[in-house]
Amino acid sequence: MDNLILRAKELLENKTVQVVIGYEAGPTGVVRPAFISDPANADSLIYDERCVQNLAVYLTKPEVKHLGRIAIVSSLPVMRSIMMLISEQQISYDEIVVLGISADGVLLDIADLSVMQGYIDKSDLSNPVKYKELLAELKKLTPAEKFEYWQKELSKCIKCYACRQACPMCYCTRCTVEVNQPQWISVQSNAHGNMEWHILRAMHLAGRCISCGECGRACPVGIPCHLLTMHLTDQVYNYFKVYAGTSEKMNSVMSTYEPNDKESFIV
Amino acid sequence: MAENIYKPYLMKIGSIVEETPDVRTFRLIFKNPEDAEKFSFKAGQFGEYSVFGEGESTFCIASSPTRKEYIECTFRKAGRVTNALANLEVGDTVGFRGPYGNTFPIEQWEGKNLLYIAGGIALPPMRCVIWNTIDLRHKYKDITIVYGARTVGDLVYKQELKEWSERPDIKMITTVDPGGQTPDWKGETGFVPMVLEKAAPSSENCIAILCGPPVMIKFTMPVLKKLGFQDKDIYTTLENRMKCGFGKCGRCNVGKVFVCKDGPVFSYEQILSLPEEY
Amino acid sequence: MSDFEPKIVAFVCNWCTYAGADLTGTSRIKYASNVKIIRFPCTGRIDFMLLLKAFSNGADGIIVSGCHPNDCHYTSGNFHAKRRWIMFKELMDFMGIDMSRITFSWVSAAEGARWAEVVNTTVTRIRELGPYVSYKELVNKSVEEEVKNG
Amino acid sequence: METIRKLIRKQSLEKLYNNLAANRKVYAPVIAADKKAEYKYNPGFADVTFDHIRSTLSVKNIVFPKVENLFFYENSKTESTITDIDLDKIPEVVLWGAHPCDNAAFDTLRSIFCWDTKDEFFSRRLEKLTVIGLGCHSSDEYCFCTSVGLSPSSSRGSDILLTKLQTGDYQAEILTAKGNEIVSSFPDLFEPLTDEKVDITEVKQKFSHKQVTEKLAGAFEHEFWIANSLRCIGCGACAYVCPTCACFDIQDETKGKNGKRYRSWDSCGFGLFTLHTSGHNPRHVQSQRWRQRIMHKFSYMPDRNESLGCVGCGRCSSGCPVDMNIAEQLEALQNI
Repeated sequence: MDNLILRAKELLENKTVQVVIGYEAGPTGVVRPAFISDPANADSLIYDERCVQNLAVYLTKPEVKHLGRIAIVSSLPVMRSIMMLISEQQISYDEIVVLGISADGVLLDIADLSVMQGYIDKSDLSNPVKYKELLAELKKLTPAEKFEYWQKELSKCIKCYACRQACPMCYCTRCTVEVNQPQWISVQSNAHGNMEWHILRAMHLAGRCISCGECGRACPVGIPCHLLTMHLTDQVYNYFKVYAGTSEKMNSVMSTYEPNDKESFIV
Repeated sequence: MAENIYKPYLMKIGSIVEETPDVRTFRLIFKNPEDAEKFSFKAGQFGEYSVFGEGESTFCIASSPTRKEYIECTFRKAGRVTNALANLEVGDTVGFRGPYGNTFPIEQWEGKNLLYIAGGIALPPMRCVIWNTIDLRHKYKDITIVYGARTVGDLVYKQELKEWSERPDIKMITTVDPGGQTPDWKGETGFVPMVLEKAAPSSENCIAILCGPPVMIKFTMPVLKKLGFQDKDIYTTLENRMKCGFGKCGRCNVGKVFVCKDGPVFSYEQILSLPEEY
Repeated sequence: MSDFEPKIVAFVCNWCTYAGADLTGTSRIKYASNVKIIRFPCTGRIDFMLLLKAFSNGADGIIVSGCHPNDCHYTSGNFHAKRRWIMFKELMDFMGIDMSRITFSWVSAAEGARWAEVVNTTVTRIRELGPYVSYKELVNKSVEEEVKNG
Repeated sequence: METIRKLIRKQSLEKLYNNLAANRKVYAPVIAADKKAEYKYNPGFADVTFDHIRSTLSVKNIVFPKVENLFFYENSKTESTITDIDLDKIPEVVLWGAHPCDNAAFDTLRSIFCWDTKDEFFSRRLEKLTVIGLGCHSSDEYCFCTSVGLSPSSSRGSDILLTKLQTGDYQAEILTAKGNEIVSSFPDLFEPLTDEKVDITEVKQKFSHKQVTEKLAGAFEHEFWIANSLRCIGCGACAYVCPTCACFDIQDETKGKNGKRYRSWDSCGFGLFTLHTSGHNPRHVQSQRWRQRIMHKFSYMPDRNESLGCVGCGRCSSGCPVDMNIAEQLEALQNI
C-alpha cells in the first residue's frame, strides 16, 4: 500500500486536500477509519480485505466537511456512494479527491469524475456474491417461514439506529423516525415498532442502496438488515434495469417513472 | 405504594388568555383538592405539563407562589406538545408534574433594589418572581421592569404591563424593536440593551434579573457591566431540553450541572463557571 | 367466524376514485359497508407508512385506488405511486407479510359500478381470510412483551 | 453480612439451577445461533454457558427495561384519568452466571436512579432481583474492569458469587441475606470449602480511573474530543449495550382513547438528543456528544453520584461499528 501512502502524503503536502479519510489498524488490531491531516501520519494508512467500512458516510457530516477538502480512500461501494451523493446533490465532486482502490487492492488513478464513471461502468454492480446466496435461500422460504424468520431477527433490534448512521445514503438531518408531528413510528423498541422501522428504512433506500452491506455490519445485535435493502436493489434492477450510484446524473428510481412500469402489485 | 414520580397531577384549565397569536396563558386548577393542599412552590421553579397522548413539555410556573389557588403557565406554540396544549379549551384536562428546580433567592434580595429585564417570551419565567416580590412589596426598595418584544403584538401579559406601569411603586419601561411599533404605541422604541442604557438604572444596592433570547443577553450583559453590576448580582435562567425533571434522563446537564436540579436559576457568576453547553 | 365483519380502509385519490365512489352512491348501487374511505389529493401522496398504520390500528384489509395511468390529475402522481407499490409489494413479500390483504386498483370517476365491485370482491376475500390475526398479534405482542419485560 | 465461602459441585449447580428455575424467572446466558452469548429467561441448564466472556447486550434490562410503562391513561373529550402500574406484579428474578462487571453495574444504576429522588420502577425491580454472579475465568482484549476499580472476581452487586475452582467445581461466596436465603433453601447442595485454588483470569490494568477523572476536570475544551470523535457515526450502539448507561426518553402512545406513557432507552450520542424546539442544539456536533459520554461517566458521575459510570465490560468498544475504543481513549486522556 505504499502507493496509497505516497499519494496521500503528496496530496496533504501540496495542500490539495486538508484531510485524507482512509483506514488504519487500531491498537487492538481492529481496522477502523482514519482521518489524516498531517502528512507525517499518512504512514498509518492501510488497505486490505479487512477495510470494509463504507467511508462515504463521512462526506455529508458537517464536522468532517468543516475540515476542508477531503481525499477519500474508495473501493467500489464508496465510489458508488459518492456517485449517488453527487446525483442527490449532497456533495460536489470538487470537494473531494477520490483515492480509488480496485477490487484486488491496487490504487487507481481517478483523475476526474469521468474516470470514476468509467471504472464503475465496467464493474459488477449486482449484490456481493456472499449475500446473493443468502438472499436466494431466503426467497425459497414460504411466506409464513419468511415472516417467522424476520420476526425473530427483528425482535433483537434495540433501535440504536446504527444501521441508519452507518449508511452513506441516510444523511437526512431529521429522519422520519424522529418526526413526531405526526409520530410515524413508535419510539419504543418492540416487535411492531421494530418491524415498522426496518420497513421504513428499506423503502427509503429502495433504488438508492448501493449494496455495501454497512447497515448489517454495523448492527451490534447482528440483524441482517442489509438483506432487506439488497433484496430491493435486486428488484429495482429486475423491474427498472438500473443500479444505484452509477451516474452523477441519474434520477432516483423512486422519484421517476416509466409509463409502462409493470403493475406487479395488482393481482 | 411509594409515589410514582412520573405521575402528573390532573389539572383543569380554568381560563385561557390569548397573549399573542401564538402565545397562551393557562390558569390551571388542581382537580383533586388534596393535591392543591399539598402543593407548594417557589418563584423560579418549573414543571412538566402534559397532554395525554402527545407528551410532556417543560416550562416555568408563571404565577406567583403567593397565590395559592391555581398555577399559571405561558407557552408559545412551537412543538408537538405546545401545539396540542394550544388546541385545548377551558375545562379540559392537562397533566402537571412539579415543581422542579431551584428558586430565585428572593430572601437574599430583601432591602435591595430590583431590576427586571426581559425580552419576548422570557417574561413568563420572570413573571412569577415579579409578582412574588410585588406581593411582598414592603420588603424591597425600588422595582424597575424593562420589558421588550419584537412588536407590540408580541408583548405578553398586556393587562399586567398596564397594571404595573400604573403603579406608583414600580418603574415600568416597555419597548418594542424598531419597526415593531404601532401608531398609538406609547412606550419606547428600541432594543432592550439600548433602552436599558438610556434608562441607566443605578447598580447601587441593586439586583438585576435578566431573561431573554441569547442575542438579547449577549448585548445586555455589557450594558449591565457598564452600569456597574457585579456578576454575582445578576441572575438569569437557563433552559435545556429535558424529559424527567429530576436529574435522571441525562439531557439537560451543562457540564456536571443539571439545569433541572441546580437550575434553572443561575447567577451570572455561576454561568461564567459553566462550560458552554446551553 | 361467520359474524366476522372485516374492517377495510380505502385510500383513494380525490379526482378519480373518490368521485367514482360518489357515482356509485348516486347511481344507487349497493356495496359492502365495511369500507372506510380516506380521501387523498393523489395516489402519489399515499405513503406506505399509512398502510402500515391502518393495519396497526386494526384494519383487516386495505384498498388503494386512484386514477388510471395516464389520467392522473397531476399528470404523473399515479406513475410514481406505481413504482412505490412495486417496491412495497416486493419488500412485503420478502418479509412474509400478507399482501393479499391489500387491493390495488384504478377506478375512474366514471366507474361507479367498478368501485362497488372492487369493494365487494375485497370484502369477500378478506371475509374468507378472516381477521388479520398475525398483524394484530404483532401489535399486541408489543404490549405483552412490555408487561413481561423479558 | 459476613461473607461465607462454600463449595458447590458441578452436578449440584444443575440441581440448584433447576430448582430455582422451577418456580421463578432465571435469567441466564446461552450461546445463540451467531455464536455470541445472550441472556434468556429459564433456558435449559444444558444450554446455559459458563464460559462466555461477554453477552452482546448487558443485563441492565432486568432493572431498566428498554421500554418501561410509567402509567396508563384514558382520555375522553375533556377528562383524562390515570391508572397506575401495579409494581407488585414485578416478578422475582434470579440473574444467573453474570460476570462481576455486569453485577457491579446495578450499583451504578442505583446511583443514577436513586440519587435525590428515588425511582420506584427501578428500585422495585432491583429489590426483586437476586444475583448469582460468576467470576471470570476468561477475558479478552476489550476487558478493562481492573482499570475502573473492579476485577474478574469482584463481588460487588452479587448476592452469591460463583468462582470456578481448578478442580472444575465451584466456590460459592455468599455475600448477602438474599444469597443466604437461597443457600439455606438448598443446604444439601453446598459443602464446606476445602480447596481454594480458583480459576480466575487476569485483566491487565490499562489506566487509572482516578487519574482520568482528575484530567477530565480541566479537559472540557481540549482538542482531544474533536480529533478522537471524527470517526464516530453517532449511533446509539454503545449506550444501548452499556450496562450503566441510563439516559431515557419519555413518550406517550395512544390507541383510540387509551394510551400509556413509557420511558425507553435513549442515547446521548444521537444528534437530536438535546435539540431544543427552537432549533438550537447545545451539543450540535458529534465531538460534543462523545465528550458528554466520557465526561458523564468519568467526571460528572464521580462528582455528583459518587460512583464511576463505567464497569469496564468493554461492550461499547466491541460493539462499535467504527472501533471507538473507550479504554484506548481513556488511556490517552490520562496522559493529555
